[in-house]
Amino acid sequence: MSAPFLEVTGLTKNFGGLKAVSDVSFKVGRDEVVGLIGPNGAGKTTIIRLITSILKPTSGVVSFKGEDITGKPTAQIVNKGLASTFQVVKPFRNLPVVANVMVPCLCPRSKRKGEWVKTVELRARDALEFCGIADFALEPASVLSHGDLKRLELARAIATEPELILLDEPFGGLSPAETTLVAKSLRRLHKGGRFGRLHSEGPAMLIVEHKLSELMKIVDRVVVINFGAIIAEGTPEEVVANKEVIKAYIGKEVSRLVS
Amino acid sequence: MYLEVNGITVLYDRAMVLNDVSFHVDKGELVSLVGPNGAGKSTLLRALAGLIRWEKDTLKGTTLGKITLEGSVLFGGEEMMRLPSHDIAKRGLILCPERGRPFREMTVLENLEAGAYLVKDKGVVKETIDRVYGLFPVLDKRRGQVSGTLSGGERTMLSIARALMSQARFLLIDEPSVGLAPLVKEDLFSRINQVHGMGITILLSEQDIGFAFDLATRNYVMSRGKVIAEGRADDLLADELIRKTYLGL
Amino acid sequence: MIDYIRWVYQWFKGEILAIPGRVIAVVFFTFLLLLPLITTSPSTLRFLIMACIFAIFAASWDLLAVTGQVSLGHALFFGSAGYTAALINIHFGLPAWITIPLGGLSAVVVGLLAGIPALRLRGFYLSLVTLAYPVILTGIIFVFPDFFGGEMGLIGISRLSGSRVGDYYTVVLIMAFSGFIMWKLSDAGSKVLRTGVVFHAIREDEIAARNSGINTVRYKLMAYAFSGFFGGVAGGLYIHFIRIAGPSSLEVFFSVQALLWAVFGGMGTIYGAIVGVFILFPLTEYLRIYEWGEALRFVIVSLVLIFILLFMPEGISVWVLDKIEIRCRRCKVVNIATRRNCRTCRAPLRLEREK
Amino acid sequence: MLERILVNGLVTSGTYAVLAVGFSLIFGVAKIFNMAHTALYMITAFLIFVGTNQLGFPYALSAVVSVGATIGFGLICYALLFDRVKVHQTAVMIISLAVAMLGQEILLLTLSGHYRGIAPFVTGSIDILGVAVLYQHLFTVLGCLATLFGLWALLTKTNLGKAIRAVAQDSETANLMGINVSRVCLITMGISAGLAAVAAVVAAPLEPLHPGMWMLPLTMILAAVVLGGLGSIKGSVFGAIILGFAETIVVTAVPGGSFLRGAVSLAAMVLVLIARPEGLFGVVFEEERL
Repeated sequence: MSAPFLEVTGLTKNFGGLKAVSDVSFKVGRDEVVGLIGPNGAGKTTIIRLITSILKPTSGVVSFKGEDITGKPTAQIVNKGLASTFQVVKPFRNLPVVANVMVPCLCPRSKRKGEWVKTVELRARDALEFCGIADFALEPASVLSHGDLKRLELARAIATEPELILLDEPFGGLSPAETTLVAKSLRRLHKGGRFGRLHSEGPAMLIVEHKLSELMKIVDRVVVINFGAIIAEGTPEEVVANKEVIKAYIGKEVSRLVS
Repeated sequence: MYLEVNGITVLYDRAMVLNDVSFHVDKGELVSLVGPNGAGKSTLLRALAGLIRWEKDTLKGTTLGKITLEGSVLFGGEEMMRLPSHDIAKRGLILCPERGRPFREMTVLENLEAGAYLVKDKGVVKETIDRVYGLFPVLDKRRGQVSGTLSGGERTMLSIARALMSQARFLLIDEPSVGLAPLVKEDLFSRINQVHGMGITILLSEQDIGFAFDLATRNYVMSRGKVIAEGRADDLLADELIRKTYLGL
Repeated sequence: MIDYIRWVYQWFKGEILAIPGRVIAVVFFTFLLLLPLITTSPSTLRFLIMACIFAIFAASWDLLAVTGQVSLGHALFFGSAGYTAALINIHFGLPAWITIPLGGLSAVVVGLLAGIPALRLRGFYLSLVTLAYPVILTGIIFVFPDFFGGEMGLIGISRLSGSRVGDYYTVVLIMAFSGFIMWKLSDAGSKVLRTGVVFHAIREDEIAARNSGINTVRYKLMAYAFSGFFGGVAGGLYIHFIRIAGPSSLEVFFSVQALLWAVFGGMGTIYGAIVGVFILFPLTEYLRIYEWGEALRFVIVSLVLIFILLFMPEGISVWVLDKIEIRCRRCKVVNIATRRNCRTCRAPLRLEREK
Repeated sequence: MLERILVNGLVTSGTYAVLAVGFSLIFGVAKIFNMAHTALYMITAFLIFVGTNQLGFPYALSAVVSVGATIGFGLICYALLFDRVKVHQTAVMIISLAVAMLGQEILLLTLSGHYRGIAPFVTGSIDILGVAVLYQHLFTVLGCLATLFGLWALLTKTNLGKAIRAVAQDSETANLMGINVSRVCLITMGISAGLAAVAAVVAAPLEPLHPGMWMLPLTMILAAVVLGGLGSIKGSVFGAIILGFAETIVVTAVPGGSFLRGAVSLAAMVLVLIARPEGLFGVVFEEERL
């Protein structure tokens, strides 16, 4: 077996005295969809930010496609094919929605030589359509509802044509119907949807999510963390049955509910 | 009824964050507000403390976004929606924000003194500080430390202590247990219980239903900006609804 | 042939006449071009030439501001290019049409050098560091008075062109051309250039832009280079026009004026900067004609600034365009505010039940 | 030479420190970039000049009246102008700049652009460790020190001071403590204007008065504030001391230094900021850093 696709080894991050992430190691394979779950404040978002190097880790190594990417500039990492979304959406509020997606379409990885702005816009619209918000293409991003902004985040991530997407709460604040839709498009994307270079092979995914029921339907494997450290790892069935996980995730009392 | 909330609705631009929320809290109760991430718990508490209105006022006259705020909040028979947030605090309704939010460049003691801004009598301030230190001995040990360097649990305790300093009669505590280790959580909740025992009414927003249900006399379940269920812990636990909406399992 | 004329007419009607902002722009430039037919009084032409040069300067400031970098030392580009052009002109005797672009290029180099430290800084820290550059450059100029002419400046620079009217047309055309290019470079809705959308994205949220795979460092430096070039062109034109290159072009207040004009007109729009210059600069010059105006002009200008910005904090051009233009809610095409239905998609422009 | 550097350095940096602290205070609390801050300093200086030299009042009386008038002017500016467009930071910046220009022009119109001087408050000199120090210098340095000490006491010991610091650090949470944020902002503006005025009271006799005298100190205090880290009072003081001494050393020790004083101090600032982008005492929380 060649070098693993994404490998995180001994990732640690301290904020002042606070240990946000401590010695986390896991792997994601090229064809996998991995869930990263844990209670609020467990350090999930920090892990994603460390991988994409928006934050610099205190120690630890992140390697992607056999290459050490720890602490490399974020743009460079994205151009290697590792896109991510933000939990707290960060749209370009005063730009039209389609222009929001044109920005990643212009990044070196996804840019075509000598392409007209019009075709860039078409590709951006394609990504919007994939996420189901093409109707708002011309509106400024500030008028979108929270759920649509979440989908805009997703559209921006897939517009960079990634091989691995890190999704930070893609269903956060979505209604059940929207959640099902997004979950469906994520599955489609992974199976080799129809977007750009991803036509034949869909990207691998690492999904941070609270809505376990939806998440469990998509993922192959789940990593559970609490207090910045991994407490369990396995298939959805294994994890759901794990007493430790139940206790950490939903509190002590309710564990009797689930069992 | 001590606190009576009627039809609060909050919209950010077009996004509905709270949708016609109504509930009430009686004097001396400890009521919990549980629900998953993004259910609107924090927004509700911020609206009660007048922060949404403040945010709206600061953004007035700009293109930065429009906030709609409707509904009524009666606290001790007085309408709170029209009052600015500092006047709401004056009435004794105090919010402890999520993750404590201490004034991070000030020491613990200074934070407490800032909390006592409304109390003019020096003797009362001294007395309250002693009482608060009795309640949270950790803060006594850390009194000279800059609060930005406190741990998560200490920050939450500091924010509760700070609220007590202003002679709060009604505490709104927002997600005190976020990111805390089980032992710290356990400790924190016994403290909250003690605070409740001092005769202070508490409305607690919480994700960890285990703890919330243990503590509270009554519970409200929120989901997607609405209150969807109300009741005692056992009734709610027996209900299938909460498992579905809340746990998603 | 007739078809061709008809097509041009249709295009003109659809793309210019229908949009009030563009009508104003076209009328304004036609006026500038035809003005020498009405008057060739040297003083009028002089202050319009100055206004055009400052318009290029203010617009180049705005080009940098589009990326969210508020510079307080934009005179750096103006002055360094001015000195370079002057030195080349004096020592090598090259004519203005060579020295001005060379001055612009030197400003690009200076801009890139100035941009490198600026990449680590944001907000007011950045502004203050840029504030320091021209002051430091002034210091260097004073250290080598023999080479740079010291406080008196360099003299003996050749003229821009043979005549005042020639100068005027040169400057107006360069202003129109560079203003158009800068506008396109920074326009997020441009159909040809893609820098605008990236520049705007960087201003709105730099982290999100990086997370979209955009090398923000490159684009920021690019903004510095473009801004420096056009600021340098303005500086070159200026020294060839007034024929003296002195340290006054590096003064702090001169840098701040660029920001003042651009914010007054509407920040981040380019045309706003030009509007700002053409309102404020002629105002100060016009008041000079009167004896009371000479004394009171800065008082009046300050009061105008205060009152306009108090009621139109986003700038006068933004405010005016908001009043005379309306964007179709469906197809986002710009319409004149008096229309009821969109000119392309016929959708009603306003809600009927407006209170 | 050395003793002159020391004395002049202390005087300059003391004045800058008082000015920079006032600027830093209002920026930290109300997020107002007040370009008119040194114009307030200039206005006080001219009011004192009018009081002592033209109307013949004693220095102390005209100083007190001028300080009061300046504070009033600052409050009016805040309430009528800055507060209304607070959200648009660049608009506030330009408006305050226009206020400064307005002040300059009104002074030009009423008092003309000649250089003026105020007679020193105290004359004579004292021998300290073999160095003859003018009483006026001593007065300035001690006045600055006393002002800074007073401000420190106000900010750390009083209820109001704690409220000001609380608003500066987290205005939203300050609301929750019952602190009336808008009133605290107004009071802070008054304090800030008062600091500018006090700087003028202690330092005006040392400087030639001129309607353009606000520009150089403005540049220097902006540099000092940024050097120390925006919003940090302690940083502003240290920034002012560094830049004040840098300026004095250049002026006294380098031939033709008065042309270079701005350049050298600002170069120092640029170098520090390149090494430490958040300034000497600025706090950047890593979550917010790029």
